[in-house]
Amino acid sequence: MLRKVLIANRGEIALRIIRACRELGLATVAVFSDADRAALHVLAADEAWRLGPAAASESYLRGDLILEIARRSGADAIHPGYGFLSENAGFAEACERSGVKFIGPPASAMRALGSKTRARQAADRAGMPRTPGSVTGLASLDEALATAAKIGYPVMLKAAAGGGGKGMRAVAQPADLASAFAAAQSEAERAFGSGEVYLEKLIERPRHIEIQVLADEHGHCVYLGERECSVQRRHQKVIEEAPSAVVGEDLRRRMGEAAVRLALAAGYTNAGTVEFLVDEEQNFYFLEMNTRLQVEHPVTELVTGLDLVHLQIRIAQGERLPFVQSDVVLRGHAIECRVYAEDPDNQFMPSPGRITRLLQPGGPGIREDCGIYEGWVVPMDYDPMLSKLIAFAPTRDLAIDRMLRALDEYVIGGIRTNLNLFRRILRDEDFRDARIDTGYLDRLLQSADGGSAPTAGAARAAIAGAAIFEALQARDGNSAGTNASYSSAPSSAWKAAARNEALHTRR
Amino acid sequence: MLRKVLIANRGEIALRIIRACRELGLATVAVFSDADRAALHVLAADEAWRLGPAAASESYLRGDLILEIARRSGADAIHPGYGFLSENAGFAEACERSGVKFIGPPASAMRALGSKTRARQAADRAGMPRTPGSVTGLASLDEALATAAKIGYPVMLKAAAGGGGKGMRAVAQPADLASAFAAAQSEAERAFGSGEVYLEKLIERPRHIEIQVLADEHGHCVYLGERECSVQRRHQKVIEEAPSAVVGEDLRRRMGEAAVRLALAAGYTNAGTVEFLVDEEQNFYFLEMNTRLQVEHPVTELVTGLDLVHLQIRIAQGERLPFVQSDVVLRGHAIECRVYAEDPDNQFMPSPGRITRLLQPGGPGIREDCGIYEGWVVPMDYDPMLSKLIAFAPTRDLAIDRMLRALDEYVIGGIRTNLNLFRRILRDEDFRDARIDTGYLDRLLQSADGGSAPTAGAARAAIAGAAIFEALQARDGNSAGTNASYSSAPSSAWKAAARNEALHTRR
Amino acid sequence: MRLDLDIEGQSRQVEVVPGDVPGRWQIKIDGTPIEADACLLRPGVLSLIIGGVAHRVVLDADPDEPVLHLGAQRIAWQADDPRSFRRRRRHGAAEGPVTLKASMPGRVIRVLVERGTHVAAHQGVIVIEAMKMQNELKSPKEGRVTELRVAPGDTVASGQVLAVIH
Amino acid sequence: MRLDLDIEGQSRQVEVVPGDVPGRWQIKIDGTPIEADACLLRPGVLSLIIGGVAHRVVLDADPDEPVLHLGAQRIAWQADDPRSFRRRRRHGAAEGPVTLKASMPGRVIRVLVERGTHVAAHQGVIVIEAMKMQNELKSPKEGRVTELRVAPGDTVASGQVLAVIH
Repeated sequence: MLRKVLIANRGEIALRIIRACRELGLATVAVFSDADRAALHVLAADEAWRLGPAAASESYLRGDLILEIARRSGADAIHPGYGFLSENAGFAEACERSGVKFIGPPASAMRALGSKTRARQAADRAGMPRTPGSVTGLASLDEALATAAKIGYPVMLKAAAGGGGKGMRAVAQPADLASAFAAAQSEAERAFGSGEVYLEKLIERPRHIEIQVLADEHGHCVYLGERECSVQRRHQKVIEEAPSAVVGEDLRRRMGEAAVRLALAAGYTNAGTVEFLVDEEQNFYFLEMNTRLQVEHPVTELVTGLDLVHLQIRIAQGERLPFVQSDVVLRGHAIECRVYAEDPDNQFMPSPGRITRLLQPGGPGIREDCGIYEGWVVPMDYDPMLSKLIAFAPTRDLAIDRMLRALDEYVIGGIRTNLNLFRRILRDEDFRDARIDTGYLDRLLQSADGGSAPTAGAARAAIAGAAIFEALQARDGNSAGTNASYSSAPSSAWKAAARNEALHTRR
Repeated sequence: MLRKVLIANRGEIALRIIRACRELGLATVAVFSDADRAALHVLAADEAWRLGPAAASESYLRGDLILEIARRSGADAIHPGYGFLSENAGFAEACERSGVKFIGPPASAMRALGSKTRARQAADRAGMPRTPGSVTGLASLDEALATAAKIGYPVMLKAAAGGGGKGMRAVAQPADLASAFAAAQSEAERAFGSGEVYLEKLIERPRHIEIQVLADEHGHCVYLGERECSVQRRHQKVIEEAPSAVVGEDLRRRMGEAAVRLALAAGYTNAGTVEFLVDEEQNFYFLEMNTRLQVEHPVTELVTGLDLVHLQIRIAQGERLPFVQSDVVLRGHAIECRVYAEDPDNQFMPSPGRITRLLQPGGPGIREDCGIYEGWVVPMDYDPMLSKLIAFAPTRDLAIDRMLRALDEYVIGGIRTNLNLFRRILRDEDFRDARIDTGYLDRLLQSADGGSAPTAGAARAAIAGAAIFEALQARDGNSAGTNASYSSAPSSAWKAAARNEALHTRR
Repeated sequence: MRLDLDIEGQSRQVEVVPGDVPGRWQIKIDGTPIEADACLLRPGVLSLIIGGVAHRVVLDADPDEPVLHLGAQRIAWQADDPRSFRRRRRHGAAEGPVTLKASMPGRVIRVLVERGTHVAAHQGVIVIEAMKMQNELKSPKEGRVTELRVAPGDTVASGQVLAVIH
Repeated sequence: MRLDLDIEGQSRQVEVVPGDVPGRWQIKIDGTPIEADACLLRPGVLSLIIGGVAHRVVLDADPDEPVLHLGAQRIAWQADDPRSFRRRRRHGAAEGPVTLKASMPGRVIRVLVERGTHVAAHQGVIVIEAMKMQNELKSPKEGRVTELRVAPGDTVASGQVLAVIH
């Protein structure tokens, strides 16, 4: 049995894991960089230890420091969350060496599935369909040309160590292959320190659908249904759903059983996700396996009624899965919106800074996993995800309308966010009819944005509101509350004050 | 199809209904008393109309004013919520007369089940078990003595129009009956304007278990499982659960089918709840039927995956139930804590006033239905419920531990609440083992309260925290944030300010 | 900075000095030194780390009763703690004039006596109501009502003096 | 009280007078009178009822861009709206000196030119990074870099002038 868990992560996922540990009676140790001293995961944990400066390379990626803190705090397990060290086999090994349980798969399984070319070989061994193409790095342009000729154009060049679209090139004809090959190699080299590139058939208008698997350390593995993740911008997921509107019982079973075969073949344990591309004829092709908890795991929790982090911990404690495949029943529909600090009106530029106003949604069917609060300064040093807003309802249509209701309740002030982008997507006819593929969102963003001009009534209310705020300000000063404890718009004097405060906050 | 719904209620249930309407695309009209101008249901609705002064008798109980507002705003339906006018057959009739759909059962069914003696007669017609005793008001003491002799002591005297324990007397022996009879009659007369009292066998250590039913206007009725409501203080529910730890498949089916028979026999439609007493031998006895949505409906929603308010509205629109009995499947366990503004350290005195600090729980499996916010002044004019905190998890034990986690995250400052009472109950061995009956909580409160003294570390942290707050205050003044925009502890100057502000808030 | 803190009825000598690093504090409690890492997240909400242990210290802005919320604990500090006041009232001074105070915020719905009325110990004097709950305030001792400071309909704060009995 | 409000680029004459009842306001917008019932729930959050219609008006305290949130709408007011500023920058004055401004808050990771360097139009000048996203700022015109106001490692605010090109 574990007693004390160190959470080697930050933000919403650190808080979510701390909550799960507390519910299971486990003590928690938070770690933080200088940019996160005021973060909620530090406030929520039983213990909190400083890692180092803001830069991830000097804090959340410093496995050595994290293991030292585990030793000093007496933690007997480490949960890596997602990102950072979560898929670092070397760190998993270092944990085992220092007698700290790594809550995740064994390093061997991470290695076997970590590189995309190796994973494709594993897929072949597990008899799982994958896109036609090479299963090893391309040694030369000639090999690339030969392979492409064999499988036929258009083809896709991908970095074996890749992710997030880096080192990826679509190639329509032989003439373009040479330059694309060189570009992909150098980009991969720069991004991942490995220039290994492979080639696969390009699937037209694919859906991105992934299967959640869970394996205990006694050889039992189940799948918990699929997640529909086709709404992406530049290969980054923006909206996820469970179940997928296009996956029926039979396809789910076939994809699920293939995912389980792959996991068992690789000696996989704990939670993992097998990503597939699904074409318009509902053929599915293995894409890669993520050997960690996914950002979007909550949608699976809501439709299965399970708690994946509880199960991760119990599996890490050596317990057997408390259920079998036939016990896994999907009910209702869940949608997750990834709320980012970015400016859709300005090429999605990142928008870190102080959250000066925060009105959060709630009520029936709404779950929010986040680590933000009014007054929190969103650091510029990490990825821009502010919150995961999740809606559950009996049907997909109701889940969409419930999410729209929650988005209308949501106000985030002081920084820019993509909240309005979700309103646009959730009202789009193609999305509502589930006509989506990985190119859907980029196409939507090309098209003109329809109605978002304020109505006459709204404009009048805005003018009246602004006037009343000014009048209250003139009458009562700040005590009237036109600004909070954080300095406020609109007079330039206030602005100066705000800037000062903003400086103070960054030690 | 309905277009615009007026919500004839306040607080969390008004907000919850507004959210449901918005999700279904219906416009909403809020009504408010002078004590509720700053309430969240006013902020959330599409329209908001003033009813009158704070007193319920001059605002939320003024059916005439409410119907006038419905007319002026063009609302075509009224949702009464719970309490106030929700079980007032006269109001339901007035709605029908003015062509406004009352979202609830027909007045005839409310009348047939409204009085407890009538309801007992209806139970007999529906062949449903009830406690032995009279089914009409007692004409005289002699009749009372005769009935008591027939069913045997101990017996219970109850007001036919009763509720909340008023006009109720337990009688152990004939000698005590005369005085108890007189007392019950006069108390009932004062409380409900009707001195009608009846007599039934007293059930020892009963559980309070109720069945949720849902009936459409086409003769279809289903039951949605039970709620365990035995944790009560002075006949007021404090904690509710679904399912009940002691109800198995068979008992659930028998209670559910009895409840459905009663509803159909009474021509009942929309959502309703049939309350039972269950004795230690698992015999169940009809208690009464609540002809409205219950406060505790969320626990049923979480284990069935349904939305009761959505279904109420769809039924009111004349739709058929979208499922049959066999589709209703219970999954997991849900617990609700009723957070009250009351002081457990001072005989549960009400504690209205300004909420000066508010840190609310969240995350996986936590739902909160409430209408409070930091700065809200809880009015002294209505019942003291602040919030319904609800936890869902795969098992009862996990739901309890999840609720304890959420309670630890919860801070309500400025007023006293019963949050710590829940910590005590949820840690109590009898509760965890589900050894509860309607007398459980009163017994627990008799016993001495165990460990809640701060640890040495906590005491040290409190001293350090207080000192640092003082130091920040001295260094930076209020900008250091030792007080919010609402005036703050601890100097007497601040107190004066706070009092002034408190006065200002009550126009 | 030196302070006398009265926490949960105990009096403490506390010395608090800002450390060289922002957010660090050197604190002496009755002479015992500790180092605290403090961060004010938002008004009244302090994240405190002492020797690796994390605490959430919330300053309650309740004007009538300064308290800190620390985890599940609700810790009264400074002098004026209503609970101690209630204690005093329980073993209340039966000699000399005594005051009748509101036990909760509410509205006066009935005054059962008049100025000058002679009341017995535990006789009802005033009824106040809040949140549907009525509370009859009884005279703590036998005596004469020399002052009546409220009338039906008045709004009263918790602890407010409503009457004086000699 | 009389105001000139610049809302979403439109200028409005507004007159606002407190009504006799607390919370009521008489407002004239370009001469047209309306009556508003306003209640400040907490700092920056205003409940507004105009003719029975309820509005939630949230004052954003963003110092760089005063805005109101009204339902899903994000309504800029007062003069300094960065979007209009960006519009200006797009059809940027190609004549005379131009400034290179940060398009987002972030940290300078590379400076690709030196003071005095002659740059072509659209030539990269400075690279800033925030939240894992790098952004190369290009010269809006051909010319000479006469000022470089930042160095690698510097933290910059959105809209801050980083360089001047003549």
